[in-house]
Amino acid sequence: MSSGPKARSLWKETWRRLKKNRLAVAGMLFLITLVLIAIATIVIDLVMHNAIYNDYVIKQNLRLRLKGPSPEHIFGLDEFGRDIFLRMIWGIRYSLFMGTIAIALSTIAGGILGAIAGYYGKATDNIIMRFMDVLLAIPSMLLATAIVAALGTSLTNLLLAIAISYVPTFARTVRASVLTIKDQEFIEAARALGAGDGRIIFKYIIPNSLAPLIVQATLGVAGAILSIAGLSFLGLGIQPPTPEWGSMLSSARSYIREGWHITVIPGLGIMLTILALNVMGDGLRDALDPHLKN
Amino acid sequence: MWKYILKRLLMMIPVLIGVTFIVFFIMALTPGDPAAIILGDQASAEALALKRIELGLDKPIPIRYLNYVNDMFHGDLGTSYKNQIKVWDQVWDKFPNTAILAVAGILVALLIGIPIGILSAKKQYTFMDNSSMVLSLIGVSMPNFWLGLLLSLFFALKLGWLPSQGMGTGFFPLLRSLVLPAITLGTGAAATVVRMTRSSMLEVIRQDYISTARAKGLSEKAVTRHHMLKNAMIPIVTAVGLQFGQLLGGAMLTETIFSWPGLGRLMVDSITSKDIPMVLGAVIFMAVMFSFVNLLVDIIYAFIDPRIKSQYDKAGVKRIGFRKRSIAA
Amino acid sequence: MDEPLLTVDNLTVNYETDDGIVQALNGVSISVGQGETLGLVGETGAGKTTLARGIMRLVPSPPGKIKSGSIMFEGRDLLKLSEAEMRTVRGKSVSMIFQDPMTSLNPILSIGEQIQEVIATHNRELSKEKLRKQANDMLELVGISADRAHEFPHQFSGGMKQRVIIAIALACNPKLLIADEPTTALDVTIQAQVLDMIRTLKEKMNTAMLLITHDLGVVAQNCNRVAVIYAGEIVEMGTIRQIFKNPTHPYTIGLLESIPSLAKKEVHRLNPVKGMMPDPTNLPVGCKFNPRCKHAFEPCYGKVPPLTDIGAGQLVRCYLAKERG
Amino acid sequence: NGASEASAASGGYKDTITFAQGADVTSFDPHIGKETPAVAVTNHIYDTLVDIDSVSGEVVPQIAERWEQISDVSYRFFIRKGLKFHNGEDLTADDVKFSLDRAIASAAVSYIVDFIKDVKIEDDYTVVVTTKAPYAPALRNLAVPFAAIVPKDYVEANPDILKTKPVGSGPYKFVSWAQSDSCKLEAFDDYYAGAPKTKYLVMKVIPEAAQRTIALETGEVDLSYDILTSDLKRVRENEKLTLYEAPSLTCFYISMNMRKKPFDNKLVRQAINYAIDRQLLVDTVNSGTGAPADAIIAPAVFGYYSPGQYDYNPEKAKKLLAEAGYPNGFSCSLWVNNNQTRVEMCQAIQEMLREVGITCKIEVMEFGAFISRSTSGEHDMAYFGWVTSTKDADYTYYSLEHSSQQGAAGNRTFIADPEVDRLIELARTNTDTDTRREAYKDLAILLKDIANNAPIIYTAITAGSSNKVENFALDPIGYHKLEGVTVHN
Amino acid sequence: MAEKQEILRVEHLKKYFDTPSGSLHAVDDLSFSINKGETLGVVGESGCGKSTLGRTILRLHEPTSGNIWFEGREINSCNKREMKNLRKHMQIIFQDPFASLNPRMTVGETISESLLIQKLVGRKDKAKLEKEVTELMDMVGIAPRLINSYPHELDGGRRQRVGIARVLALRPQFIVCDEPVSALDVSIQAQVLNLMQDLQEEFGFTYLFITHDLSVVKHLSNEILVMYLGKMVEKAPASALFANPLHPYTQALLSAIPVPDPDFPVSRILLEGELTSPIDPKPGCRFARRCPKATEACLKGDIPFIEVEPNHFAACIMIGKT
Ligand SMILES: Nc1ncnc2c1ncn2[C@@H]1O[C@H](COP(=O)(O)OP(=O)(O)OP(=O)(O)O)[C@@H](O)[C@H]1O
Ligand SMILES: Nc1ncnc2c1ncn2[C@@H]1O[C@H](COP(=O)(O)OP(=O)(O)OP(=O)(O)O)[C@@H](O)[C@H]1O
Ligand SMILES: [Mg+2]
Ligand SMILES: [Mg+2]
Repeated sequence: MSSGPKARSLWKETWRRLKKNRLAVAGMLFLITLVLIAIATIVIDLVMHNAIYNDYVIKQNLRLRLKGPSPEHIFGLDEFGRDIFLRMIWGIRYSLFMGTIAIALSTIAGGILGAIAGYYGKATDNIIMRFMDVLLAIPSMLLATAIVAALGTSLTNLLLAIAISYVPTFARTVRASVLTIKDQEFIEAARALGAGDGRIIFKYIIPNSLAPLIVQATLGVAGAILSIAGLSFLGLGIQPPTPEWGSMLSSARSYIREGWHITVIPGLGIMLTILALNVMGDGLRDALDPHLKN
Repeated sequence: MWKYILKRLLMMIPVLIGVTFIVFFIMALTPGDPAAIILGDQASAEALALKRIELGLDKPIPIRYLNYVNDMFHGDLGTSYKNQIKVWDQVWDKFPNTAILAVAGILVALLIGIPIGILSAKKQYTFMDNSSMVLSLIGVSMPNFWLGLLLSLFFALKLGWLPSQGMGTGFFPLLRSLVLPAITLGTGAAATVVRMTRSSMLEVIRQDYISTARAKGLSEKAVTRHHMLKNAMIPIVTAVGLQFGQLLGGAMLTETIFSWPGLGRLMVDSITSKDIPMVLGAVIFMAVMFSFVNLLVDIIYAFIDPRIKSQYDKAGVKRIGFRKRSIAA
Repeated sequence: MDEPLLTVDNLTVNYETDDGIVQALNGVSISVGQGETLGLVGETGAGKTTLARGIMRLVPSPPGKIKSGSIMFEGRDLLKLSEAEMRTVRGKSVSMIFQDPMTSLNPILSIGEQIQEVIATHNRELSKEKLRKQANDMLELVGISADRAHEFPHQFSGGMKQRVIIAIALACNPKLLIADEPTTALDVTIQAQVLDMIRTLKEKMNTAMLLITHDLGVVAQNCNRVAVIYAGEIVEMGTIRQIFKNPTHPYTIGLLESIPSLAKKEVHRLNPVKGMMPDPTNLPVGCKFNPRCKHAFEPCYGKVPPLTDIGAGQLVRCYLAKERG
Repeated sequence: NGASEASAASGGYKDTITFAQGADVTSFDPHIGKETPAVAVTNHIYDTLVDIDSVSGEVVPQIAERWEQISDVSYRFFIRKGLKFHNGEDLTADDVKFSLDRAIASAAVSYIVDFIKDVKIEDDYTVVVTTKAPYAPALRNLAVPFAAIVPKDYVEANPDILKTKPVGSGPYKFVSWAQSDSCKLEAFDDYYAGAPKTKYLVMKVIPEAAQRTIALETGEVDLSYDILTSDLKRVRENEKLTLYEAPSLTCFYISMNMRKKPFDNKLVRQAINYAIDRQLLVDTVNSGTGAPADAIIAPAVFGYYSPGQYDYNPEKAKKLLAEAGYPNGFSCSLWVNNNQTRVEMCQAIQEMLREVGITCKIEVMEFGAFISRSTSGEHDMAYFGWVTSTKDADYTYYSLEHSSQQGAAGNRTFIADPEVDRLIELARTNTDTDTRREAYKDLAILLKDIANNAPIIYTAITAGSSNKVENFALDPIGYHKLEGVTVHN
Repeated sequence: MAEKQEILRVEHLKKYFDTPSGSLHAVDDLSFSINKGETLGVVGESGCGKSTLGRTILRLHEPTSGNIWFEGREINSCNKREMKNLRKHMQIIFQDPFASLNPRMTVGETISESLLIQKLVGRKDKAKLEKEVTELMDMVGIAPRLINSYPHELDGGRRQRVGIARVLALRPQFIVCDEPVSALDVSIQAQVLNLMQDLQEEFGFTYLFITHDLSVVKHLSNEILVMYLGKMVEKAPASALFANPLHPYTQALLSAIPVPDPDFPVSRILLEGELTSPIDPKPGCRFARRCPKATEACLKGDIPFIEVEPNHFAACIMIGKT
């Protein structure tokens, strides 16, 4: 154990470990690139009043439909003659951000429920966790499908459905880590100092249960993107002409034999994103792990 | 042990009631009129009204729910709106098919996942480790339905090795028709199994009893097989239990792609046609299946881990529901 | 004394970690005679476990690496054996007990199986029946009823688990037993029971022992000779009386003055060594103890002082040893 | 399963025809299961009083050997003697009356037979059907499969039995059903027109359209209905396969809700009609199958008259919009149910409308919700498909354009135009063919001008088969008869 | 020693835990008191209820029954706010210096937590806070450069010093020390023990010093309380206890301690068996099953805790009989 004076915060230390994992770094760089591109497209849309979106991303050219890649259209054209490259670029925000937002929602909701259940225990725990058991007994994809089918297909409903279906997973993760943390001596020390429940939860328990939660959330985003794609397959995803990758892939599937580009591009897009999220999640798990045990 | 199992089985009842509650209300709040679905778009307003009364749709939703639960306890899951056949009969008919598919999917996941996971753990941080992780992750990263289509294009159409759809009758035809859907369904779970196997092997490798085993003079093979694997199995079993839920969800897509006559497809059909009794029936069956698998997981635990067995023996139900560890994706 | 059973010579072990190279052992030389008990004491991180694992060739690798040295056991250099040959040594000629009885037993195998396993590994010809009998005998020997052979580790208390571990270690009548802090995790009354039992058994079987501990009390009452290890080096070695009655290395002295003892008369204040163990990735030049030593003078910062015999075989690694001893 | 028994067949023909379709039979009860996938199977199990020849489109005898029109409102049917149901019972007048009464009472299908006032039995083999009013398409309606004749005693013993254990008098009898997977029929040896040539008929459900083509290509099925438009070329060019194509009786159209602004304005409705490039849709989204539509009934239907297509003219559309007071266009929604091809069609239309300044949002919904919400008039525009199952214009015009049919029954533009009503009623109650044709011609011209619906496309009906399949003929109605079909080994 | 003033009194304190297999008598009917500025050592084997006792006194566990007076105040009846105030005066130092520090807080943050929670320094007053923290660090002997270090960057001894500084910040009168040095190496252990002694002298702390190592308490404590399975078995001034242990368990305990002197006469009383489960214990002496001197009588009825010699109490009916 080093006892040097170098004051490294745990996060810095985690980052240092993560950096060593080339796979995770590659995944992270990929995701950062995606995010930057997505932000750029959002800015472009704001500045140009959706000009590109209207004139290229959703603009059809039926006569050129399904045309293969060419210098003007490097990824070719889709079944409506739209440029797949531009649609992919413009679609990042939906695929990546929707998954992220949905998971953020369920992380918050699940995190709070799990923390309360774990911290207060007894009846509170029982009520919350039995409810979670019920939700968990319904496979999440199924639950999401039922919710979207019930509420109708819209962006918000989709987000909500995915978020709800992931709540129990997060509630469990947080509860489990709260349970292990809450009996540790440093919590007792804080209580002995006279710290109240709020302070203990927010300053002691949450920061310490963050690590597994972050890992879980990273993997959750990957799961959410897949769920959204799955819902698209069932016709319950994001509605046209929005260039969301899952719906692009799903609507292109009838043309799977017309040209490789039409499914492979959105398919690869989803695959790489999820791969990146997964390797990053795994990397984070490895990087965060040692501290809690040391 | 038996007492424990019994208690767990009893615990399933409230969970199932909760499940019906949630699904019933979600479905009941769906816009769209079941009567119109049954009678089609050409029925007269009177006919629709009569049908609604016949279905009990004129009553307030809570009353309908109570009636439903009441019937459920009498073993009656109602009648499909769409084809007026007993839900129980239809679900019971499809249930084994989904069970077969799901079990096959899990087997695929285990067959791919465990060896790769072990290899990966024993060669931690090597090229081997990284590449096998990436390989297994590719499986989970592909949208299920896309993978299914690609598989059937390649193995059924191009190579003609396997049927592209349907469920064969007879042992070998069944096996042949099972291969592609099971792979489609299982690869997703495989990545999780790889991950769990790797991390739990790494955990076990660090343990003192592994050192003790080596100090006894056991060969590396014996150490791995006798001491590491069985201990590492515990979290893997958990992962598999939880994956089963994911798998049942994935079955909706896989079964549609491969025309597999299972609960998943029944679900999809019923959800889109707002066939509430069918949806409820299918969901209940899936939830029961899932709960049973989790119970099975807990029982398997007891066989692997004597500590847990004595816990069950002693305390009856202490931990109910599902496992502590949970995995996404 | 004739040829010692075990002679470790100049053993150097490094761990190559993210934070740098941990110099865990820096040329350690010790020897254990037939039937003798050598105590090895030192603070956390001094390299005690590494030495024990090194002898068994069980240093986890990566990150560990045996850099140099030799380990002569019954005339053979263990470091030169093949892995398969080494396996015939482990558990049979040399066996090892780990520190924590709670985690040293496989939780999912019955204790009977775990004892049988070691016997079976080294006596492949034995029938099942014989195996069981031998294992049960072993169990009885450590004071656990053979009826409980089918039970699992969690059904036993810490002291009993440690006894099971001892049974495993002694099952094949080893020549040398390496015990790495075998009682640290136990309560004093239990510790007394366990140590007592080890002593009786080892005397009965004429087994030599390397007893690793940080408790000088345990050493004083169980060993013939003592080696004090500090930062991967032996700083002092001698018979039990030499070390306790005539401690010479400043670190040994400090160690002895740190412990509150029932034997001592009312002492109001303890007199510990100042400071702490140096960072193992960045050891001081010269005598490793120099930052904490009140007698340190110029040469101490130059070359590592040699182990010098200050008489009657008491070895001390200190430039001032002669004058002080 | 079916395919494996093939080798047992004699004379170089397989004993089983396996065909694939996208959805399962909803109910084997002909008075309930009226969706095309259901009828495609039950059609072989049940017969109707009369039939419509799939080639000539004429009404031909089936259970009724012959018939006579006694008055404006009554028909006498002479039932073939010696007809048997699959369970061995004789088919008599009793069964006919029972079946028609049952159909009338069935909420699902009554609309097709509720023109009937009563059915009287004259003797064992003669019935008289009296209509409420003179009703020209009466015979055609009786030929629709949902007017099937079922065995009275069998059904009376258990009213639900037909749902799962159907018994009829058709060429094939029911063997087994694996729900949402497949169903199997066996040739009925006592069929009046002679037993079908192939012993077994197996229907396989393959929901994913692309997979249906694959199954056809791999030989897993002999025949596949509704080939995905993007696969048509592939099937056509595959030398082992045959593609069948025929104009269907289906028209797809956009209904504009005349109760809502701005669709209450005729100019807007016409503008929308001008804005749509129908030919392009046919050529691209539909891969060149089908034809641009100029009316809401297909050319094969009795009473069809072409009023001339709205040509594609975005400039004109813009001008009309400006004239109507929407120079900058407007926003609205376009509803469609969750069917891939329909959604694609709407997406293309959405884009065409965008070009003339109309921003329309596509809302995809599940069929039940789609129907019930559009029935209550919540939609702006909605994309529908309609099959004129009777091949008679009345079936469509009455339901879609008559003011009495607003909402519930199919009039989802909420048109209430006295002249339209008059023409529909005239043609409906008059049995003179020429008068009827004339009325429908006027109606077509009038409706084109009102432009409450924008007809988009007449789809083609398609099927693919392996080259070994012989004697298969498409029926424009969408469900095909397979009793004459054989499959080479 | 100056006039003795009682600071803490415990009467008939019981703490039972509900467990799946029954009621666990962790602390069973303990009564004692501690004088200001003195140290009461509590020794006993693992699981005998030492920590539970310490925690129950601080109301980190709610007692099952019994009373605790702190400076004449009955603390069981205190409400939340009063309790928070009291915590300024009663503190605890834990055994595991790693587990007892929040791994996500730096040394500085951990120490300032005490000051902030008890509002001894305002949240805004950054300068004062920093000054106080550095002073405290200095007092317990942690170099100021470590102020931004995280626990995992410190070694055990320093971690424990942080734990002490956190408590010292409040200048409490009474501190429960729950095996504060048992996780440390001998030389570090001695350093920390010296520190604790110095602080006691400087600030007049009262310690309840929990340990399983008799030699540690010997030179620290004024009085020693020996526990066995939740019960008090012996209590005496330190010197009296070592000179003349009365209870057979104490005698065995003393004899089992390995003395770092090869010439020390070893006269070991080896006990059979081990501590049994404290769940629903049977009446009578809980040590009887391991006791070399036990008779039938030991298993009947309650064993009184009697004053055998002045200030020397023991719970054994066999005293003087053999
Ligand atoms: N697997 C490892 N990886 C990296 N460094 C290690 C490893 N094992 C031990 N070390 C380091 O090697 C040095 C010696 O460790 P070792 O375990 O031999 O000490 P020890 O004397 O047994 O200590 P303890 O009394 O705590 O058991 C320490 O600095 C330790 O941090
Ligand atoms: N929160 C709790 N719930 C249930 N039982 C508990 C709890 N805390 C402690 N116990 C039990 O109470 C008994 C006394 O425990 P305690 O921790 O006080 O012992 P101890 O003397 O401090 O032991 P050690 O020396 O191991 O720290 C033990 O049997 C323990 O298992
Ligand atoms: Mg060690
Ligand atoms: Mg304790």
